[in-house]
Amino acid sequence: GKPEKPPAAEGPTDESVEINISAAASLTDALTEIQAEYAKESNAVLQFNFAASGTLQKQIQEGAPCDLFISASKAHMDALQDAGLIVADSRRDLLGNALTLIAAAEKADAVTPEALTGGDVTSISIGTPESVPAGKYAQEALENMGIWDQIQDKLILAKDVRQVLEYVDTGNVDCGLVYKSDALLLKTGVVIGDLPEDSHSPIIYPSALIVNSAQAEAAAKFYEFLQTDYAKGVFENYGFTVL
Amino acid sequence: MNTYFNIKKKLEHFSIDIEYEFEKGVLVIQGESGAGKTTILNCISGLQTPDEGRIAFEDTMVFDKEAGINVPTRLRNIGYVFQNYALFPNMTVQQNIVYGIKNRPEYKDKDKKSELVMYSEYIMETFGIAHLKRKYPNHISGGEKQRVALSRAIVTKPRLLLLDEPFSALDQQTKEIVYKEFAAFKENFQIPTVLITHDAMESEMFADRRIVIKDGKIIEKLL
Amino acid sequence: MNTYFNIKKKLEHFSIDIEYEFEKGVLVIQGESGAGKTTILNCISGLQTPDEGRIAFEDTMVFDKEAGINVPTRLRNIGYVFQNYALFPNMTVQQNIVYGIKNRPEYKDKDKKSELVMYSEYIMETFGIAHLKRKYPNHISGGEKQRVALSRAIVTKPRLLLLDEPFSALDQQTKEIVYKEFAAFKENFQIPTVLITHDAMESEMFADRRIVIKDGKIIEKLL
Amino acid sequence: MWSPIILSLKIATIATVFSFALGVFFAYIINKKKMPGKNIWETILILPMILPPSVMGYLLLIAFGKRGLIGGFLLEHFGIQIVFTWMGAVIAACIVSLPLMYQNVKAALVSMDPIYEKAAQTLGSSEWKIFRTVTFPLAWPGIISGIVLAFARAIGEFGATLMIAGNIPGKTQTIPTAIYFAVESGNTQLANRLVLIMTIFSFVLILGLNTWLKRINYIGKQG
Amino acid sequence: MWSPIILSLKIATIATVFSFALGVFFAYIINKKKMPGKNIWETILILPMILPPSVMGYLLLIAFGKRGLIGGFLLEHFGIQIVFTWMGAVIAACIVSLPLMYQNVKAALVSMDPIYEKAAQTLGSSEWKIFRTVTFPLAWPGIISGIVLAFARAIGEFGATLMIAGNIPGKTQTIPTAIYFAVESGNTQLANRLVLIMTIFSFVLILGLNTWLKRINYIGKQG
Ligand SMILES: Nc1ncnc2c1ncn2[C@@H]1O[C@H](COP(=O)(O)OP(=O)(O)OP(=O)(O)O)[C@@H](O)[C@H]1O
Ligand SMILES: Nc1ncnc2c1ncn2[C@@H]1O[C@H](COP(=O)(O)OP(=O)(O)OP(=O)(O)O)[C@@H](O)[C@H]1O
Ligand code: MOO
Ligand SMILES: [Mg+2]
Ligand SMILES: [Mg+2]
Repeated sequence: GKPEKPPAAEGPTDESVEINISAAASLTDALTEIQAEYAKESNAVLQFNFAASGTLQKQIQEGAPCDLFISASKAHMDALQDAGLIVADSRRDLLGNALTLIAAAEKADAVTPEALTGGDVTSISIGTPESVPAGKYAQEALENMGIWDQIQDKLILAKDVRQVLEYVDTGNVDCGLVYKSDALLLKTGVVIGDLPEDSHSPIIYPSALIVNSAQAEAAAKFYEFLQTDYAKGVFENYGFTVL
Repeated sequence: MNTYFNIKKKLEHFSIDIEYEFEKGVLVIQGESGAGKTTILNCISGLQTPDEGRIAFEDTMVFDKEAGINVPTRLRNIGYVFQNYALFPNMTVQQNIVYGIKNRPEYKDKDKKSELVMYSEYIMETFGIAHLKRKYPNHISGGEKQRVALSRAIVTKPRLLLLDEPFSALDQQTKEIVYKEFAAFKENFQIPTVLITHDAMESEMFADRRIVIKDGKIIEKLL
Repeated sequence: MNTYFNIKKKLEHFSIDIEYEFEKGVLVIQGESGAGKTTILNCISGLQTPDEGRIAFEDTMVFDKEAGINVPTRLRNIGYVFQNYALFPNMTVQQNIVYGIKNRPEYKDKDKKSELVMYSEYIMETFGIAHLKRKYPNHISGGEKQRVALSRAIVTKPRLLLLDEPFSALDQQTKEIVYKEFAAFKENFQIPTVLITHDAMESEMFADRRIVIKDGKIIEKLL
Repeated sequence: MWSPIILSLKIATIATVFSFALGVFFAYIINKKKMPGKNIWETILILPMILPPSVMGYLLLIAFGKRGLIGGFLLEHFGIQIVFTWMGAVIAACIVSLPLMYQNVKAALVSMDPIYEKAAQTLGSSEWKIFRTVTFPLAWPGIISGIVLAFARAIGEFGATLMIAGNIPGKTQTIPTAIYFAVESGNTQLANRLVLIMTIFSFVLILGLNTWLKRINYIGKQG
Repeated sequence: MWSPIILSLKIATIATVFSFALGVFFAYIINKKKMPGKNIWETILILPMILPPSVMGYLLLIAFGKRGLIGGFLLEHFGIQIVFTWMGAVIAACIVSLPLMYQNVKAALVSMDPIYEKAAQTLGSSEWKIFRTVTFPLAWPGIISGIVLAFARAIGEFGATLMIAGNIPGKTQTIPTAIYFAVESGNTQLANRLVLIMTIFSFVLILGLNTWLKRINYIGKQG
């Protein structure tokens, strides 16, 4: 990493300060719930900016105001670290997630991890591996299961996890692989079950403070709050695992 | 074989209320500017609808308010020279003139059609606009436009001709030529014609009947 | 204080090549349809550009090909009645007529301006179009349009008047009225005028000079 | 790299053809035939522009999906699957570009002088012939403008296309989808190349249509 | 729920005002003043429609970011930050809706009869006055059409906005972003409500502009 500046001179914390937090879109609901609780403890105003991790990374690189970044993938955080934009020793693996097999309602009985190569399953949707973290993990898992090549013709690559859910919910694909936290949002589709943890490299949501932060101290305080038991409980309710 | 019209229509400053019948030949309508002459032609052609009344061509009813008859303009088989010509800006002079020929069912016949096309050539020649054939209306002079408009209206030999000041933009010399041709046309085809003109000489020359209107009413019937 | 024009311009079927000078009063241009009359007015007004030549109003040059002078139309201070009127469709009759008043720097003066506005009222009254004040051009008759166009051109009392068949759509009765008013205008303001007309009587009545053109050349100079 | 380009061209071209036909059709019947509920129809037509592409895509997925009303019908009776095929992309592109065609043609129709259509009626043309020979050619500049925008929107369409057609390389991957994933996966060079190609396309498109537009030069050369 | 609605309205309105001014300006100078390199200018103007919104957003981020040419300048000299503010959203919405304004106004200008502008020149109007009083009002149907489309595009804009303005609830979260994330987090009810509100907005917009358009009824009532 590059040399880091000392934390900026603090504003008075009892005054209302604004903390800018860029967070992966999949954390929207969990963080909004935590925000409400945090308002009782602190005067700091939390300004969340939710988007895909790749978008957030580009925004931070171009100097968009941000104090704390929670990414849905290791790669995007690594990129910022290489650019010297995060406070290296603040980086943590905040959350984990699992990869879940889901199926369209009419295929609920036919779909199992073993049946993916069979004739009953004609289409499988995953995120585009090059750009969607969940898709990358799905590819890994399918490769480790030794069926990646066999199912090529059945693959429908989606722009994001949300799209996989919609394909499954509308029955346009038979099944899909998504994060466990996302699978909770299914409407008509059904959850078949988590893939084994060792079928893919660990799914990690890294987080870190940003250098040149205008509100370093307040941001650090909120960052600590995210690691309290209360916050962990909220994250677990939304399907995340807490590391 | 009578042409008859009985037109009542409320305008902003006065009402049209007019009834007339004529068997054949040219009916000249005279009247002050704004008297309602163009409005009468529009009603006869079906482009405007009278509030009340009846209109008949050759004894077939094309409009009868009470009987609910209103034959659409395109089936009335008329030739209309508009006061401002209304030449199609997207067609050449020639295309404008032959435009109507294909539309008449009675000219479906190929021989009949080519006869009309030849007639259109002849008309362009005598009217002195043959050299403008391939020009667009926005690229010709005022008097040239007027002659194209007249050619377009007569070339299909319609059942009724409506001419709104069709010679007004022509110089004396050109007028003579067009007059002569129009007189021959009138003689040959005997198409009942309503002619609006402010020119005493034209009226003299062509009128078989003549009416003067003012504020939408006939104030004088001459001839 | 002479008006002078020397215009050379190639057209499709012939060339304009004309030179004329007159001191004041009305110059009538006659000529067959398509002879180039409108084109000459367009060149004098600056709407079309001659290939060669010079044009001067009251001895100030407004166009000189060789000297590279080409005063834009808006600064030539003319009044132009177009053959097809060209009334602004988005303005009422009254708005059309007063449109030019505010543009002349010499009428910036408030008194001068309200004098012209009063004059416009007077003109609308005498021309018999006062009751149409608030109507839009597409809602009035042909002859009414022509009177609006004439009013619009003369109301600013320009340095030069260009009139392209300004009375052609009027009936005899209305013509008399407009003639009379125009004669008074000519008398009062002494504005040099180029008038295109096909009417022998008009020519008789207004012409101080008269030329006949054919294929763009002067073939006769009368008076 | 070539497959998404060819696919994009094919999809955008077909979609533009359809939205052209539909846009002209709707603009004509809603504005010329005075359909009741005009504002409601226009709202429905404009919605695909206002709704986020992802929402549009979702609605299309519901309608054209296996369980959808249209998709289910097509699959059952004709064995045609729309989702995840290039036809899905055509439908998405057509629907999002339709508002552009519609509004442009509408503006052209509304500002057109109806006198030409009236003249065509007097010449006996059927409504369809009038549309083909008069209305359509006179609306041409507006239609061209609509085509430019519709094609641009169709070739740039991304969100809804991706949803209904998926991102299947060689089968449904269009240029914007390819750009999106190239950018997302950090393949800047490919992304830049594709953006450049899009730029060249639009230049050629605009050049072509402007040239075409210029050939229709019958308007605007009036003296 | 209200904050994204108010914000969206504010952003779309301001963006439409700007793209209106810029669209009319560019359409005028490119098409009326015969700017050289017309096709290149038009390609540049149309690009924001063709490029995927995420690419547009990225380009804007680079230009207006802290390190960007424009963004850096504004921040340094005026202390204005564009990224992550509603101003960023306005810029994004304005740029993506500009092509729509431009093309619509262009079509209106190209199909306009230049005789009215010529008439205004003869009456001494400056170019700016002609633009205000003649060109602009006559182009009005095309301009309205452009406004409808530009506003629709601005209020529906999502991809580029998200990139440059972010998705900060209460600060930069617009309706489309709110819909996207409501859908994303499975809050179908909120999403449906927001879609309904968008639909109502567009209905009101179209109703209002159609009424306005209808009041400009000077065109098309010709006899
Ligand atoms: N489209 C229209 N809408 C409303 N009023 C109209 C319209 N056209 C004409 N008028 C009015 O109706 C009256 C009759 O007009 P019309 O055009 O029939 O007169 P005209 O006898 O043909 O006159 P001119 O000899 O001047 O052409 C006039 O008062 C005119 O102002
Ligand atoms: N815009 C134009 N483009 C090309 N040629 C034109 C244009 N306007 C007129 N012409 C041609 O130029 C010649 C002169 O036209 P001009 O309009 O000057 O005639 P004019 O003397 O005014 O005739 P009229 O009495 O019929 O109005 C004609 O041959 C005409 O066809
Ligand atoms: O929106 Mo994310 O960055 O895929 O969780
Ligand atoms: Mg009349
Ligand atoms: Mg002329």
